[in-house]
Amino acid sequence: MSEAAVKLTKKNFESDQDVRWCPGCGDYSILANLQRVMPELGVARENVVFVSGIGCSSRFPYYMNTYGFHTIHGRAPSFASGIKMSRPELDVWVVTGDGDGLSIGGNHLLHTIRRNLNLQVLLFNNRVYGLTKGQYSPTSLEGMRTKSSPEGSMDHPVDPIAFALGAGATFVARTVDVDAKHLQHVLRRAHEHRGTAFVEILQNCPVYNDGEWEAVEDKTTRNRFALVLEQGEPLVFGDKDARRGVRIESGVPSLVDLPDGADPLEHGVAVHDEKRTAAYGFALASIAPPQFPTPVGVFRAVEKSTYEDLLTAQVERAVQERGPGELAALLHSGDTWTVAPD
Amino acid sequence: MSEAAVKLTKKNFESDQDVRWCPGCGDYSILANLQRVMPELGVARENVVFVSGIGCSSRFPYYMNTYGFHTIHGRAPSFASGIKMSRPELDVWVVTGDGDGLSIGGNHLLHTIRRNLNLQVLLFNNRVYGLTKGQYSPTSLEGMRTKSSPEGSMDHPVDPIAFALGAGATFVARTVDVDAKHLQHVLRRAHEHRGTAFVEILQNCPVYNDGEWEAVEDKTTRNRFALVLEQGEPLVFGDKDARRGVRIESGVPSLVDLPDGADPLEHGVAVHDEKRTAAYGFALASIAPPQFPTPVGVFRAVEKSTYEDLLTAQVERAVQERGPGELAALLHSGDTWTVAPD
Amino acid sequence: MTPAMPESSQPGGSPKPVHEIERVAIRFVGDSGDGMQLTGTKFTESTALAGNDLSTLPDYPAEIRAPAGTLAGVSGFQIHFSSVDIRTPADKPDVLVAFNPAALRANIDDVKPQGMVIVNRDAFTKRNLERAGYDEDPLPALRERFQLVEIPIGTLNREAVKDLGLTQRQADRSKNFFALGLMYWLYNRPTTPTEEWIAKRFPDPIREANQRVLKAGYHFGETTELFPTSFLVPPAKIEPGRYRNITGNTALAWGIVAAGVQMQRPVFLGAYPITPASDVLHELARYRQFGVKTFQAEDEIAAISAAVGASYAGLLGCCTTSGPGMLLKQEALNLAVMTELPLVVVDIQRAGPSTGLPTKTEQADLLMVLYGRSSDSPIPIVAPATPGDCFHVMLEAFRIAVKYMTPVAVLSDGYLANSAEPWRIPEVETLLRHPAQLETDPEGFAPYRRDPATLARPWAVPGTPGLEHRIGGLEKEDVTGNVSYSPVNHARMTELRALKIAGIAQDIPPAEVRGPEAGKLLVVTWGGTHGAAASAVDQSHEAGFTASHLHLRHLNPFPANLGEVLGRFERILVPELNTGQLSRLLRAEYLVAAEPLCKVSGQPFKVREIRDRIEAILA
Amino acid sequence: MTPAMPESSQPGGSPKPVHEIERVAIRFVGDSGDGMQLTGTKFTESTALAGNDLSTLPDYPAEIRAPAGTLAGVSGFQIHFSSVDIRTPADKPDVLVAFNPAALRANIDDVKPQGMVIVNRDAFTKRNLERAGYDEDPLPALRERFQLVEIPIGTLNREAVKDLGLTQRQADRSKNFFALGLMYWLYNRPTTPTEEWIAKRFPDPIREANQRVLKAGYHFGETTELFPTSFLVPPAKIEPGRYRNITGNTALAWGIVAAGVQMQRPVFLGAYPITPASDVLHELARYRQFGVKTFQAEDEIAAISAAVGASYAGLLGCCTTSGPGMLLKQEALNLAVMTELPLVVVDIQRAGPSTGLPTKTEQADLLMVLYGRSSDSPIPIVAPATPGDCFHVMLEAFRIAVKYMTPVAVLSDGYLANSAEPWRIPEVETLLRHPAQLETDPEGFAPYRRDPATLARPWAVPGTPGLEHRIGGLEKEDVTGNVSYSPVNHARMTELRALKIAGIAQDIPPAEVRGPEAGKLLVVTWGGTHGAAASAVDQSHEAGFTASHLHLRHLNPFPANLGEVLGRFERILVPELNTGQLSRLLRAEYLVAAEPLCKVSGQPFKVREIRDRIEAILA
Ligand SMILES: Cc1ncc(C[n+]2csc(CCOP(=O)(O)OP(=O)(O)O)c2C)c(N)n1
Ligand SMILES: Cc1ncc(C[n+]2csc(CCOP(=O)(O)OP(=O)(O)O)c2C)c(N)n1
Ligand code: SF4
Ligand code: SF4
Ligand SMILES: [Mg+2]
Ligand SMILES: [Mg+2]
Repeated sequence: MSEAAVKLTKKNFESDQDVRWCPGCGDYSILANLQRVMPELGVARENVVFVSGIGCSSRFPYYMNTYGFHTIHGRAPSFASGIKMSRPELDVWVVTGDGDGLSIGGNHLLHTIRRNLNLQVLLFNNRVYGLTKGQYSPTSLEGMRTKSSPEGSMDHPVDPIAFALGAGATFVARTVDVDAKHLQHVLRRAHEHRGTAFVEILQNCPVYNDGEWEAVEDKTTRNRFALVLEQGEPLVFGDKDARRGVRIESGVPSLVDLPDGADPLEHGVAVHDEKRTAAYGFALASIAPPQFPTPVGVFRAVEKSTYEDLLTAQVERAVQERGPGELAALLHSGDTWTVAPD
Repeated sequence: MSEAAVKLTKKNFESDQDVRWCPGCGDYSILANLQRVMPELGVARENVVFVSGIGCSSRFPYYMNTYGFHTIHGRAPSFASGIKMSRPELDVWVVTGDGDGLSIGGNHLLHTIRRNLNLQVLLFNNRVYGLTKGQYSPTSLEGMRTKSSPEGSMDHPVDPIAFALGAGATFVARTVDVDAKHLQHVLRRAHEHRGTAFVEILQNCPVYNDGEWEAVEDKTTRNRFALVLEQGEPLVFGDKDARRGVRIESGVPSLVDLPDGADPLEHGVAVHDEKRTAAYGFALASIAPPQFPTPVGVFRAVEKSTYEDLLTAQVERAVQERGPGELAALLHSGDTWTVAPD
Repeated sequence: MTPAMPESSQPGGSPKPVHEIERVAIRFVGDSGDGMQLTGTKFTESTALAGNDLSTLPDYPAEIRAPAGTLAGVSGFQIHFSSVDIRTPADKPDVLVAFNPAALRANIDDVKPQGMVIVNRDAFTKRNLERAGYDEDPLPALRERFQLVEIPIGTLNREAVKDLGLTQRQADRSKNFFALGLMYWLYNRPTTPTEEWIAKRFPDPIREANQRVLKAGYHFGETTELFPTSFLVPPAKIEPGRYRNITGNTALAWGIVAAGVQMQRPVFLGAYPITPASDVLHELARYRQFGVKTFQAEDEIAAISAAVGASYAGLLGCCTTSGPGMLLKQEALNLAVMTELPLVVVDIQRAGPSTGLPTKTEQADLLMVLYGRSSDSPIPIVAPATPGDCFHVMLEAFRIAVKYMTPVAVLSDGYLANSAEPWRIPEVETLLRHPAQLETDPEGFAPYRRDPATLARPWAVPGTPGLEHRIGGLEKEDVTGNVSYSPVNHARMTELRALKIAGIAQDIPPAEVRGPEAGKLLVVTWGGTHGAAASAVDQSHEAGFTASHLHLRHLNPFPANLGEVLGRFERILVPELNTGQLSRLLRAEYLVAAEPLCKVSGQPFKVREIRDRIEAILA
Repeated sequence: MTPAMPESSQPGGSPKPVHEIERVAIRFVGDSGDGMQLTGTKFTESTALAGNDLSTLPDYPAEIRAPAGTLAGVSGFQIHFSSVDIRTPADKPDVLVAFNPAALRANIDDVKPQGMVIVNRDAFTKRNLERAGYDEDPLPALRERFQLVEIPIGTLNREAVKDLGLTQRQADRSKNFFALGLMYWLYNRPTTPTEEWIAKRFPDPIREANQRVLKAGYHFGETTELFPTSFLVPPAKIEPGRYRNITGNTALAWGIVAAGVQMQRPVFLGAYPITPASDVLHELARYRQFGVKTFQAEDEIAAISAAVGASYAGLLGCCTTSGPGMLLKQEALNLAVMTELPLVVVDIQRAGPSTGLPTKTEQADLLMVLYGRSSDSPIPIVAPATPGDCFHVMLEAFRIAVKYMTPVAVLSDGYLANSAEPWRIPEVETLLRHPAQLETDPEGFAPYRRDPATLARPWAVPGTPGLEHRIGGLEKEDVTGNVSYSPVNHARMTELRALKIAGIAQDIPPAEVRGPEAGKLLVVTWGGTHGAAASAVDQSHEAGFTASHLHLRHLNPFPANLGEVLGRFERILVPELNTGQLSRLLRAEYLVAAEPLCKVSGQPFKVREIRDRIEAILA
């Protein structure tokens, strides 16, 4: 019997498996917050599917008391696409890492995003390969020294937000592992969105890349280093007494100090609009440390038809126009002839 | 003996193989123009390598009298990367199609572009799979009816320019198969660029997708439908007596009619700058039919270190700091002990 | 109904004598743009309606449209039809219809000595001869070796349509119908079906042109002195029933549709275009009314991953590809082995290695499909024997996949894919109907609790209350399916995976021998080699050399009695289009000295090639 | 120099009696965080310096750091050392040093009956017992089965460092050095090398803490009543020379560096991290001064594609990966077969199928590497026998690759990769030196004109004037290398590709038998199974059961005399860590009844397991 009617709690979404991340790993917080959000989403537990690739982050499905599929490295979006096309009523979540999703799996992510299947993609970005013990990843900063780059990485990193926008994403957001409230808010928004909701979650790996996101994770510095995007609100950040705003002119962002009590709009500060063009989203994506704060929140949220809706519609239209398929009719279609018994 | 000294001509770059594209295929014009440009580039024929994947377009290397490697589907950028990292002095060109480069090969293109290897990527976009006889491709317009999409394609297409910008490309351009002058100009520019030069070439496939680019291919309509990007020039297009300009505000493009003799700048028409942010490039990319003309030319050209330079520098630094590698020393490094003969 | 025969309502009604013959093979050859495939297909349809047994083989160039008149652009279509049972498109055509010098040059050496060669005289211009690489006109020399018939087809065609106001290019396009009409007359085939088809297919004035030219060709045969007699191949004695022509790829696609219907589960096809498998995707994309979902993925990896996702979600997941795509699927296939999900993966083999010869056939992916995954990863393999058999093999593959919760591989090939044969349409009621069972009962549910008979685990799909569970590619604990690194458990699970597949041997028909049950020589075949080998065995027998024939439809596991059967023969010959793959399996499994007869030229076996070896062995 | 021995300059100088023994195996086990790998490695170094023969085996958990105290987090390191020749890390340890209850529980069943079990008494708290899944304290029951030694290591450690001002967590981290010191005393090993290493490696006060604790452990052994005697394993009689300890992965990486030096061509490694192969990438990335270029690609496909590109450009292209990555490389590998480019691809096998057991060993990729490409695509395969042999096998692989212009596969495995042995450092002058030959002469050049002796085509790289040419994955015309769809040419090229690889059999050492040249039983091995099998054969022989042993380093082609050698034995036993892959090859190739002895539990063979089978067969 479905539990949909029963009021669920976080506990209902905890599986019986021991959680096996390193002590202090940011994944714990993401897991706990997602388990907290799930009951609010109004989806019956049996209709939820978590799909992941390979990586520390990809262990996620084991810990959710829903359906879960821990697949192979980089291909989770494709498995998830198959599930969603097959059974559009299921609530499908993809959990991936910066290596899984953007290194080996970049192409599937690209195509899933452009097809706009209605599913959520959570990319845990710790800027390192955790599971294979600490090589640099496509999001690692240039020059990062790791076992595989003892003289410093030579790759110019890929920005997950810019990548998603370049792929034509209809929903793009960023949030932070340990910022429970913001994380939950973004997860809810992602779930509400019809289409592929791409969420980059900044995640700390205390073992191989500790402190990568410290500035926005630490409660005492967060205000100064995180630019919280809110629909219709100006791009303002900073402590109460040292607010600063972001201007965007011809796609080029710049900072402006806001005197106490000043109206940001009068200082030319841009107002956030999730429905603006991808080019605006791109300008937002270029706002990044060290010069700028790190924007968090929903960069873009627009509507577009989903792949599975179009597919279902084609099936329905075919049935309507041609009637439900009849095997005997198919086999006898076109030219046939009879050989009579002698 | 190197021919570098000798003055080469188009003929020198024609191989002895029969060209085997369908009559009227846009690939012929691209080939001829590239053969025409090659002698001007001042590269000895033996130092030029053409690398391709699989597709009609990927037959290209067979027809160039240089080194050529017709590899496997979608992976040409990776083979080319290996060649360029190994032998930075070679002049490496990748030829790919919209299927080869953006369907199966999207990930390699993404990572090659972000690594910024100094090579040219020519993506022949005919918005269809030619070699496999006419299925829709990732750039095909939604709703396109093909053998594999008899009820219309359900994919939202990917825009090669937006994709390349999202990948962090340092050089992005678009040109047209039959516009010899423009094509040659863009090829020259691509070759000049240090870093990955990504060029989308709009190419007609008369057999499976005839007329896809007719508006910008046809000399009589080109003025009206192509927006030619020129550094420092306003975004103006149209016939002499019906000029129009493009404004870009907050990343949103709009059209403005220009009265005869009007100064575009006074009408708020944007001025093209290849060195502006990727966000500006993105706004340009969103200028597309049916509402807008098709921009052609160099969208973006900025400088960034190339992968092979960084790699070569690491090798040189290592030799400098540690001396050239000595095998015996390596084998004897660390703890060793001697077992004496009895 | 007996098949339609030329009646007096047909144009003319031949006044010339009619010669009855048992069988004939005709090959149409021309430029890719000359419509050879269409001509062949239409002739095939008429021949099928005439009640002959038949077999066809198209031969495409690898280029879409190579430059006109070159050897690279030659396209061909061969049809073999007969009043007796036949199984191959024939080793050598009796008749060659060549539209230009290049086509002649590429094909003339295949024609039977003293066979008929019909050429379009108009195409033998100096320019065309050069393009084909002829230094001089080859026709004079051919007159001695063949019955050469030179017809100005181009001129006659233009003549026929001259008042229709067509451009010259449009006009020239109908000239293949001239040849078709002529062949209809020569072999006493009805023209009506083709006329009707033209009427439906083309708008005026093209329709009018094609129909006129078709008749012109027919009348030309009747009238000209060039042909003293026409020929009649009487209907074959074939099993009664309703028939149609079918290619392997169409049969394969229909088999997938049928599996969905018979198992009462929707079908999901994940595919990425590749020669020669793309047509299955094209065909299936037309059957949305059956609930069939087709997905053209960004590559083969995404295609199979989506199909595995579909299977996980309770649909009948399926993939179609060819060798270079197949190897990309192995990682996801391995996941399906580990998670024990039903899935059917079809490899329509082509000649290789690497890109190889994409439009040519080969049977060289057997070992790759059997062994190409990391670690020990057993899956069942089934292979169709004939184009029509592709339909039934797909039903069998899905039956095994769902009953045993396992991925299954199907090995077709380029030859089966494109060649056609008359196919007795099965009564839907006679097809296996076995609705797939999804698990719904949470009571005592465990994801890897097995059915003791089949060793299958339950198919528990998302959306089912109470069955929430997690699976994946890490080794699973027996019964619970939890992640387990236990050495004992890994050994046990490896064994269970092997036992499950091995057990299928009990659930498939035993190997059956055609011919003596024991003796000097057994010919063992698999896949599309069936036809040539069967004919070779029969013909050898008639010539006094008796061998037996055993065809394997199941390649993993082998039928339970196979070892015993092989043991009854002194020698075992395995004709295969590779360097000896099945032979190696038989040798390893049964320690019998199976000898391969290898052919690796991108072409199917000729009957003669197998026959020669049989007779050499038995001589 | 004879190896350093405990001298009076060492802490103390043992007043207790010293017992001479031939061999001993010790296993250190604890939490991933407890430093077991470090402890094992340091003990190994000292043992090597002491002149023993040795063999080690680390055992990592799959999790990076599972929750402390759980079974999932147990990490272990076993070292076997001896005064005689040994080849395996030993079936069962004589001594277990367990840092917590979970480690004890996971390992206790492996310990020899009446073996020594040393536990950290402090860790046996109620909470830890629960975490390990113990209902009650297991120690009392163990006292009967083992020599149980309970030491409050935690307390003694804290005591030793208490005045250094460390946090408790910092202090606790040194406790592994206590155990190490104790074992140094117990086996009379020198502590100096470790002390020196500590001095170099750690800053104060950690340095001070570690050194103190090391000594504390040593003194504890000397002083406590718990150990009545210490033991001495005298130096082994091993071949004279300079030695070092080496793991398979390090040897493999160095073999790649050496190939570059000896062939005078720069090396290019394309790799994507994967357990257990990543360490080779890490190691090679440190040798830029050798001109070695390492490229961490976005996936395995890009990694091999770049490596093929490098080979095409004239470098020594190489790839290192494991099973799930290997299968992704097959398409590009197939291209290298078709384009006949030199390339070495290393598969460091792990247990599967699918993600499987990533940190466990297996030998189950042999058939995948041999057959996993579409169509007939032969490549040579070489496999190292021991950690040190990985070095030499890489030189051999590159030799074949460049001499024959072919990709070559190397099959290592997780066991060889991580285990260590003393390795006699080869004199560089004795290593094969064969500068690679690039083609430079345009005179008569054709890309597929072959060397008549090797059938290799020329290595003609971009940048060479006059050799401009085009190659690719479509079938190539013999000699010219132009695209060719000719049936005859395809057959010929398929044959040439096969002949070229088969011909290598003449260029490798013949198979050699250890033991009688003919007889009742031949044990055939490949890869890392060598050691256990060799020991088993020797031990069986001592016990009166005489079998012979044949180890295959070349798996394709096989040595030319292999069939003849196999024919001299009545029975053939093939121990392998899979379900019988080499056996299948031998059976198919030579029609001999090779019997597999299969083990698929993610662990290497124990000598006992092979010995039992040998003796059962010979009994
Ligand atoms: C085909 C294949 N290649 C490589 C691997 C090894 N591998 C597992 S996870 C991983 C990277 C994980 O990085 P990321 O996605 O960032 O996850 P994290 O561990 O950091 O959460 C790699 C390279 C694999 N499992 N499969
Ligand atoms: C692994 C693999 N999958 C599929 C194919 C079949 N294939 C060859 S080319 C091609 C698409 C080519 O399209 P595009 O890149 O747009 O090139 P075009 O022919 O249009 O120039 C496909 C699917 C292949 N050769 N290899
Ligand atoms: S390695 Fe890093 S990402 Fe992985 S579990 Fe540990 S802390 Fe988390
Ligand atoms: S199919 Fe299209 S793209 Fe390919 S060669 Fe023909 S016209 Fe050109
Ligand atoms: Mg990561
Ligand atoms: Mg295309």
